[in-house]
Amino acid sequence: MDLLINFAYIVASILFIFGIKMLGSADTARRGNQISSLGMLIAVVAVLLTSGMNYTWIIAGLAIGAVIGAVTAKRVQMTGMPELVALFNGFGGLASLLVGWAEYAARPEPSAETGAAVILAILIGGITFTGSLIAYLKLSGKMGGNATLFGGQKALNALIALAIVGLGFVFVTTHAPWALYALIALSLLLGVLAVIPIGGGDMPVVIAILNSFSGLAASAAGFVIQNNVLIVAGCLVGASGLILSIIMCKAMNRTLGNVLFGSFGAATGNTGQAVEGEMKAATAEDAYYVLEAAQSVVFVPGYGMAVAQAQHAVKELAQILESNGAEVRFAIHPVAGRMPGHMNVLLAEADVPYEQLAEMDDVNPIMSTVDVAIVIGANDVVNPAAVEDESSPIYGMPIIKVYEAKTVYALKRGQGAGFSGLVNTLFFRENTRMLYGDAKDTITTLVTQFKD
Amino acid sequence: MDLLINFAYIVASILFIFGIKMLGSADTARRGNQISSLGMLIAVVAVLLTSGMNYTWIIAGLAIGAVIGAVTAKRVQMTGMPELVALFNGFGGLASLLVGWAEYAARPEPSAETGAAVILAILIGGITFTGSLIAYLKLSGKMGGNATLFGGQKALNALIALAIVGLGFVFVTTHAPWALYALIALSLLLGVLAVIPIGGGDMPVVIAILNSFSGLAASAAGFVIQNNVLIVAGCLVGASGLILSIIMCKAMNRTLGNVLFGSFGAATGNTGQAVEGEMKAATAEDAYYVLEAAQSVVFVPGYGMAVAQAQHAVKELAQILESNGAEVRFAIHPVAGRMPGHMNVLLAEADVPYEQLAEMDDVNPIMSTVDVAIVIGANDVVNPAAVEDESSPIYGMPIIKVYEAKTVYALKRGQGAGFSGLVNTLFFRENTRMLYGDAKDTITTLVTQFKD
Amino acid sequence: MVLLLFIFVLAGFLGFELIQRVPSQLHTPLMSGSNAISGITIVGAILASGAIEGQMGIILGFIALILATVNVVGGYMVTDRMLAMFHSKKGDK
Amino acid sequence: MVLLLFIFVLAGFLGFELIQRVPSQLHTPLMSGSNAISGITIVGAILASGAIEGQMGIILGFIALILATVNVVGGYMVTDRMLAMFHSKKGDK
Amino acid sequence: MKIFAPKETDSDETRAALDPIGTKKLSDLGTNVLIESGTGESSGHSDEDYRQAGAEIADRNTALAEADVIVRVRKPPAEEVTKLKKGAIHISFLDPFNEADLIESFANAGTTAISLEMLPRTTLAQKMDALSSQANLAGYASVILAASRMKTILPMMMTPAGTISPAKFFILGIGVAGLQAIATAKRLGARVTAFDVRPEALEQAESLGAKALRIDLGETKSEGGYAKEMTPEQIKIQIDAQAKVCSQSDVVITTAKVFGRKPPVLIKKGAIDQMQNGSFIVDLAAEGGGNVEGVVAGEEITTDNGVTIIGLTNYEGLVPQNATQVYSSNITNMVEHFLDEESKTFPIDLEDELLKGCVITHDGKIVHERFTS
Amino acid sequence: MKIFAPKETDSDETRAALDPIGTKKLSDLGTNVLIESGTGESSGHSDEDYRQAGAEIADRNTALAEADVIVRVRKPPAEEVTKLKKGAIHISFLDPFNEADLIESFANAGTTAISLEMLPRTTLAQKMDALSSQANLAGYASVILAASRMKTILPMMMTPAGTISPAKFFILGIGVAGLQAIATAKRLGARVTAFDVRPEALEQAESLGAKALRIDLGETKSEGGYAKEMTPEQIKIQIDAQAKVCSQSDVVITTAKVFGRKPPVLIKKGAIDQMQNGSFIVDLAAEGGGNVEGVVAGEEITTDNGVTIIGLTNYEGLVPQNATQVYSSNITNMVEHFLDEESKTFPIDLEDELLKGCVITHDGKIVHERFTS
Ligand SMILES: NC(=O)c1ccc[n+]([C@@H]2O[C@H](COP(=O)([O-])OP(=O)(O)OC[C@H]3O[C@@H](n4cnc5c(N)ncnc54)[C@H](OP(=O)(O)O)[C@@H]3O)[C@@H](O)[C@H]2O)c1
Ligand SMILES: NC(=O)c1ccc[n+]([C@@H]2O[C@H](COP(=O)([O-])OP(=O)(O)OC[C@H]3O[C@@H](n4cnc5c(N)ncnc54)[C@H](OP(=O)(O)O)[C@@H]3O)[C@@H](O)[C@H]2O)c1
Ligand SMILES: NC(=O)c1ccc[n+]([C@@H]2O[C@H](COP(=O)([O-])OP(=O)(O)OC[C@H]3O[C@@H](n4cnc5c(N)ncnc54)[C@H](O)[C@@H]3O)[C@@H](O)[C@H]2O)c1
Ligand SMILES: NC(=O)c1ccc[n+]([C@@H]2O[C@H](COP(=O)([O-])OP(=O)(O)OC[C@H]3O[C@@H](n4cnc5c(N)ncnc54)[C@H](O)[C@@H]3O)[C@@H](O)[C@H]2O)c1
Repeated sequence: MDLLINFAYIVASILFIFGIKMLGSADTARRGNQISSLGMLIAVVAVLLTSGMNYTWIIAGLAIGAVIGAVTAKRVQMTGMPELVALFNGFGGLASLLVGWAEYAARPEPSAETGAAVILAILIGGITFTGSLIAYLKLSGKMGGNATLFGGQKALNALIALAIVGLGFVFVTTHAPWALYALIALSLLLGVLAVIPIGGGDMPVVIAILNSFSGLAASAAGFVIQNNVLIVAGCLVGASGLILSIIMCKAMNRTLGNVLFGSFGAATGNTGQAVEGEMKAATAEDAYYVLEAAQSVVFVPGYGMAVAQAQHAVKELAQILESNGAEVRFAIHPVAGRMPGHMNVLLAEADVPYEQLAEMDDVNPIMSTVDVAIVIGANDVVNPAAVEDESSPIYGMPIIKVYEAKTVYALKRGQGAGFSGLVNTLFFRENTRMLYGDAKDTITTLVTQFKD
Repeated sequence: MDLLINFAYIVASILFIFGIKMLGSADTARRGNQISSLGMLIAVVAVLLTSGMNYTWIIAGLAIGAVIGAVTAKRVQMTGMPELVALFNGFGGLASLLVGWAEYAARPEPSAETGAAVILAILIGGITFTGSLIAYLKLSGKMGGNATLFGGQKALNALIALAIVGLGFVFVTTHAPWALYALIALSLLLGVLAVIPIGGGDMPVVIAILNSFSGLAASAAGFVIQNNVLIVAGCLVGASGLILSIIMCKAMNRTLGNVLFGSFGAATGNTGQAVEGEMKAATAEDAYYVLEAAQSVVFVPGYGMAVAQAQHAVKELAQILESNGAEVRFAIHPVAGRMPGHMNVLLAEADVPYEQLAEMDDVNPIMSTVDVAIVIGANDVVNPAAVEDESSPIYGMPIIKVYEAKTVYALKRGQGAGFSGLVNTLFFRENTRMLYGDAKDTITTLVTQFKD
Repeated sequence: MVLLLFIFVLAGFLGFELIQRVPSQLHTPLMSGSNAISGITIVGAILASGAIEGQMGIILGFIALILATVNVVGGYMVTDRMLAMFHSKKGDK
Repeated sequence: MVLLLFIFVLAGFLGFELIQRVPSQLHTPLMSGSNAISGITIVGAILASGAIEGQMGIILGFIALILATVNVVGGYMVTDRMLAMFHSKKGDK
Repeated sequence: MKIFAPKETDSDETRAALDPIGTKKLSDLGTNVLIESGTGESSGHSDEDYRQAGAEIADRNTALAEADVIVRVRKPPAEEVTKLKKGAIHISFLDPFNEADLIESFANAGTTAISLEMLPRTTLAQKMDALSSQANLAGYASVILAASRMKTILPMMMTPAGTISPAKFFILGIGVAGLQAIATAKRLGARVTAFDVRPEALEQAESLGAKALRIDLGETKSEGGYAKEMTPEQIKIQIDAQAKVCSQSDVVITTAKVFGRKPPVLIKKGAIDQMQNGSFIVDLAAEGGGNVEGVVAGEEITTDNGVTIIGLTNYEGLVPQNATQVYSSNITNMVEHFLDEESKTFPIDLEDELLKGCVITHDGKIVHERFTS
Repeated sequence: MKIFAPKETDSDETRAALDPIGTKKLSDLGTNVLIESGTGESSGHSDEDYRQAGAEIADRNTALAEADVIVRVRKPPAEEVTKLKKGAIHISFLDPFNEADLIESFANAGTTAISLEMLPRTTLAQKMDALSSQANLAGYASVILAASRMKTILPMMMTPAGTISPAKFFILGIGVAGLQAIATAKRLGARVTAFDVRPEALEQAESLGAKALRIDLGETKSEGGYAKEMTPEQIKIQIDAQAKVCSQSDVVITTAKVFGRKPPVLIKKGAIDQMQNGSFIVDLAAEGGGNVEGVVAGEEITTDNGVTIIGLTNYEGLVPQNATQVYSSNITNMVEHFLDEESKTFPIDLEDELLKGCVITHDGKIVHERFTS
């Protein structure tokens, strides 16, 4: 029977491995999740086969937990999912803490190794729990999303860390319950303190980290009860969660350290003028996923396309998008570029069919139905100030109203202004994402994404 | 001490993991190999710390083996390396076989599990050993490289497999030595039989597979002596060797099954005319590595470039190659394409600088100094028959002598002929590789390779 | 214990290698899905609440079990909902 | 034994994941390098020749040790030579 | 409001101030458009086309006296200014720096004279910017003209009968016309080198695939989109560097104008002497005096060493239909921009940025600051 | 061996049979090149240029009588054939299908007449293929000619003053000339539609970015690179489909020739009547009778509905320098190909694939199979 159980554990682990791998790619993600849940089922069934179990409590616990979990999961609004994940994650952490504690309660004189494992389970589980709670509160708006800072925070954290090490040593050597309780308290506190200073915008990364932690906590619990499926699954989650959080940081153009300990709050573009909102950078990869699903795409080329000589790449991207089922148009502003017809020359060179070229007046009325507008090195010709800001020197100039599109990607090298030298509020809008870099490179990267 | 040894094993395993990972990328490969050798050193030192060892034999064995290994490795010619690897690999397999056998000799009444492990170690080790030997003989030319086939081979193999299963069962249940000896003999025989029918050209794949086997053999030996570093390292090698052989097959446009059991011998292109040599397909990835190292590259565009509208992609590749330090030229044959100046129109459209365009007469004299000639959908204009085959209708026409270049990549969709309808012997030359597919796609893939 | 450590190390590496380039749209589902996996501590909780002696242990185990089950069941279901949405969006076009 | 199997499975997956896209130029060195690693059986051979009782076992172990050492030492050295060559070629440009 | 487009008096002028599309747009805006018979003849539009677009074919003298707004391409003959009714608005190119008398007579007649070349070149004004719209076509036409006159083709061709090398073009002055000339010559496959004193213009030339000739001239400035005049030393350095490029070029196209001044002479006799037999110089600044020594406005001359110097005054007139289309559109955009919707009048608000720049006379006075002193 | 290039007698002919580069090459091969004074005048080469390349400036009559090989572009005046020495080789276009008398006189004079248009169009012969080399330039020149005559520009331009739509070109016949016309018009940004009876030609047009007009004509064949004649029904279907495209086009360029026959009339009066005022038809087949109903060879006519039909006979002559360069190169390549290195003679081997195709008369007889009957 034991052999069977262990074998089941191996199968479960393999299913987890496949599950995680498949979750990493869009086509297989859903199947991956199902496979990993199958693994979980197998693991649970296997452990239930352990001889000498008292099923009353188990069945009760499983039932209660399942109902709560299922109901919340069903009920939650799409928008509420991220915070729910945080909450669940916290539960997982707490569960690991409790498992460690329970083991100690049952066998209060653990070996040094087991003792260390207990501490780790409690510590990591505790941090995960309260950290996740804070993340949940911040995300759900029940707590201010802003970074909460107070003086001496760092010193305090250091102090706590020191205390934990000390208490851990005491516990391993003396098995004193008070040390354990103190550890539990401190770890819970540490979780709060660690997450509070981080801004709401960075919460996804924090959750990814906490998720990694909850995996490690499970792994530690596994060491406590000497169960290898816990160790494997926990460690898998621990490692992949860490990688995932690093990937997420990269996608935000930040480092992990910067997110966790860096200067907090929203970074505003150094435009020299006060504009509401912030310029939000995105990666070509993000853009790829949005473009992949887009039904209608409008390219708005400007002088930057000419400078980057990106026309051929743009043509290729347009072709790919078309064959992907999207309707593609090029909206040509009459003064885009530096001479009349500048964009025409370039697009004709790249053999963009004339049918795809649209005049400003034809494209503006339908702009609100456009899924994605890609602004390629254009600036003045898409500056909403021309319509909105009476004090602007270009007020009254007709522009291509890309800001009405559902999503706008603006390709620029940096924070440079256009011919008129004006700040462009488009770049600060909610629905605009900046793709920084030479336009040709950016487009080529996008093309590559589609080909992979 | 045991803890220390085990810890060392873990470290060694980690080093192996890193080593293999780093071996997979050109920049880190050498360091990777060194790291993995460090892992090996640690593992060996660790095992030497095992208490109660008789060091006489060990030191003698190590010394003898090290001297032999080092001397052969130093002495061997660069060209002889692949077969040497095969030989070494065979030794590894035999060693695993012997370890399994020795364990049985020492403790002749193994448990069922250990017994199975012993059988596996012997079986896989034996196959690896003789298989590698045959591969070595074939590669070093001491045995005909051709596939050696005889009737009933498959039936014989099946028979042996059956016998092995039977003997294995006998051995596990009765521990009879004769069963073991029979198993050893059969496994050795099977190795020979499995490799003999495979052609010399496919030997690299065979070696990769045998390498994977020797890893598995080590792993099996690990199960026999219950040593986890053996299991881990062996299994790593087993899995990565398998993947590697699959990758190698892909690079040859074959499947693994096809290599191992498929129709043997050289596949000739179905050109309808008898031409010496064969058309050898390559992948863009292969081409990438050659291009990456090339100092001078000549593009030879033809009508196929026009059909594929590949000019922009070609221009981009040329730019990349230039910035990579290569000298890039476009050799324009006067009748390439379908109208005079056809190539000029296209390349001008893609803005290829006129300085890079070279006339046939200017480029032919230096062709033998060119590292790579890339023939993009050209056919007649590079057909050596015009210079060599007096009976050819195009005999006497001047051509671009790409065949004099060190390496030629010919981009075509398939086996289609050019305007003149003639077979082109260029494609069958030793230094020519075909990159099949639409020229634009192929070039774009190459560009992507450079960007990654 | 050493073997467990071995397993731990290998699993860690495997976790690293598995997640290579994840499209950003999948970040959240992936996080959510692996969160569900981290609910594997449910196995520990089951053992604690079913096989451990002592009242304290059982109570702790019981709470742990409820929490872990919420994590597992809720986690998988939420992930599935997310991915279903994603799928249908892809299916659209 | 179960744990060993666990380790085996994990290592197998890890081996698969590690080798993803290997440039064809590296195929041979990679093969050669992992061949050297498969000489890990040297550890087994050492144990066999140094710690096993019985003449037969020791002799077999001794031969195994020699062979495995050849594999390990020769394997690493050949691989290194290959890679050194490759490197200098890359360094050229 | 009556808007009148008389037939151009210059017999070389192929353009018209309004085309049927513009006519229609103005009619739709609620104005009455009067067209002299034959106005669109040389740009491909018949009276009937205009009539269908809503215009009335009018007698010239009557209409001149009646119209509230007179639009035309070229400056009016002096005698016609007096025929205008008081308060009438006259929109056209006026060449005000060289036409003091004409301006005087506009003021005396109590009319408002709008000089299109004086329109400030802000981003906002581009839709009315006739200098740009015409220069653009002139740049295109100059290259086609050269191509049709050359004994050789522009693109490179590697053929079984040998290689034909690409023609070499040198574009001097990378404004609107220069850029379009670059684009057109590049399209046809010529090798194009370009030069301008404004450094940012060099980048623009490169964005069209031309080779920029970079001459170190020390400091140069630009103001409001126009080049400033250079020092004599700067001109010297530039001239030498250019002479070298010219001697290697098959076609040289010059477009350098300086706002309100005579265009600089960039190609001196010495440079022309070194040019090849059969080569061409196309001077787009010929009307104002030319960038080329010896150019004769409106004519084509061939030097002793076989260099043809073309000095048309109206390159855009070579493509009259499109030139009329865009000019008409500029005019229409201007009227639309300033039209008072209610009263259907064209109020002259001298506080307005744009009008301040281009209104020369108003209410019996010369009001433009550059001409009042 | 003396090779003589006389000045062309047709006053419209701007090309020459040899240019200085060809002259040099022939001299280097060890032959004596004689050039009549003024031969290169209209293609941009002076007598001095030839002299420096190694030629001797010779008197026409003397040289005609002396030369072993006479090279020229156009067929000779009948009276000059008799002046040639017996056994002399005469290389030029001959239009042999329409010049039975001329051929007769070549045969009578005992001279070898090589007709360049009869050269087999194998891959090997391309370096001497003057039909291709000239058609290529004709294709280019026809587009530049049209562009310089049009009232509009070719490319699309979206400008602040409105959008100028691209000119529409329709190329009929996608041989060498048609392809180059497509390429040139595309380069300038026109929308190009193209048609040919040979289906493979449509793919070639597409490889240059044109839209291929696909008309289902049933079976059509091509032979040796030339189109075969079509059935009357096929011509009807084709003509209707084309008429529609013509009516939407600004410029129609026709290049359809059929080997040894009168070119098919592809554009009938009905189609021309539907075309727009101001549009152009450029007929590259005008010399042989034309693809366009009513075209007059060598002239330009304008129809009542304002369609200009250009029927030049020598489009390549519009770029005489390059046309001469490639023609000269074809001639030189031919001489080099057949030259006996030792004896420096041009032996006529009628077994040779190429000579068999293009030698019309030899040794006092008409030897070409198509003209013997
Ligand atoms: N069409 C005409 O005839 C004409 C003539 C003269 C002036 N203008 C004026 O020019 C302007 C045209 O507007 P526009 O929107 O086309 O251009 P723009 O407003 O000048 O903006 C161009 C933008 O492209 C970006 N850029 C430059 N190089 C790039 C590269 N390699 N990759 C990516 N981005 C690059 C620049 O930002 P970064 O530096 O941050 O990359 C810049 O913001 C108008 O103001 C118009 O009035 C037009
Ligand atoms: N230049 C002229 O004026 C002129 C005029 C008429 C005829 N020709 C003749 O045309 C020939 C020109 O020689 P060439 O070498 O340029 O061309 P070619 O000999 O006709 O060969 C073209 C090759 O391109 C390949 N191809 C076609 N589409 C492709 C695509 N999308 N991607 C990749 N490959 C593609 C075809 O092979 P797959 O089908 O296997 O892909 C074919 O073998 C000469 O024989 C010449 O005499 C020239
Ligand atoms: N605000 C706008 O949106 C707008 C509209 C139209 C034009 N512009 C800009 O105005 C500028 C001028 O346009 P334009 O074509 O009417 O100018 P222009 O006709 O006055 O001059 C043509 C060019 O000649 C150059 N030049 C002057 N002296 C020279 C010399 N000595 N050597 C070489 N070059 C010399 C000028 O720099 C200019 O580029 C351009 O930069 C154009 O982009 C801006
Ligand atoms: N062997 C070689 O390498 C070589 C050299 C030169 C030309 N060629 C080939 O020879 C072919 C003809 O060349 P060309 O330009 O001298 O041909 P051409 O001048 O004889 O004819 C021009 C074109 O008109 C087309 N045409 C004839 N009747 C037509 C009709 N009724 N409707 C529409 N189109 C019609 C022909 O198909 C041809 O494409 C081309 O395919 C060219 O590629 C081959």
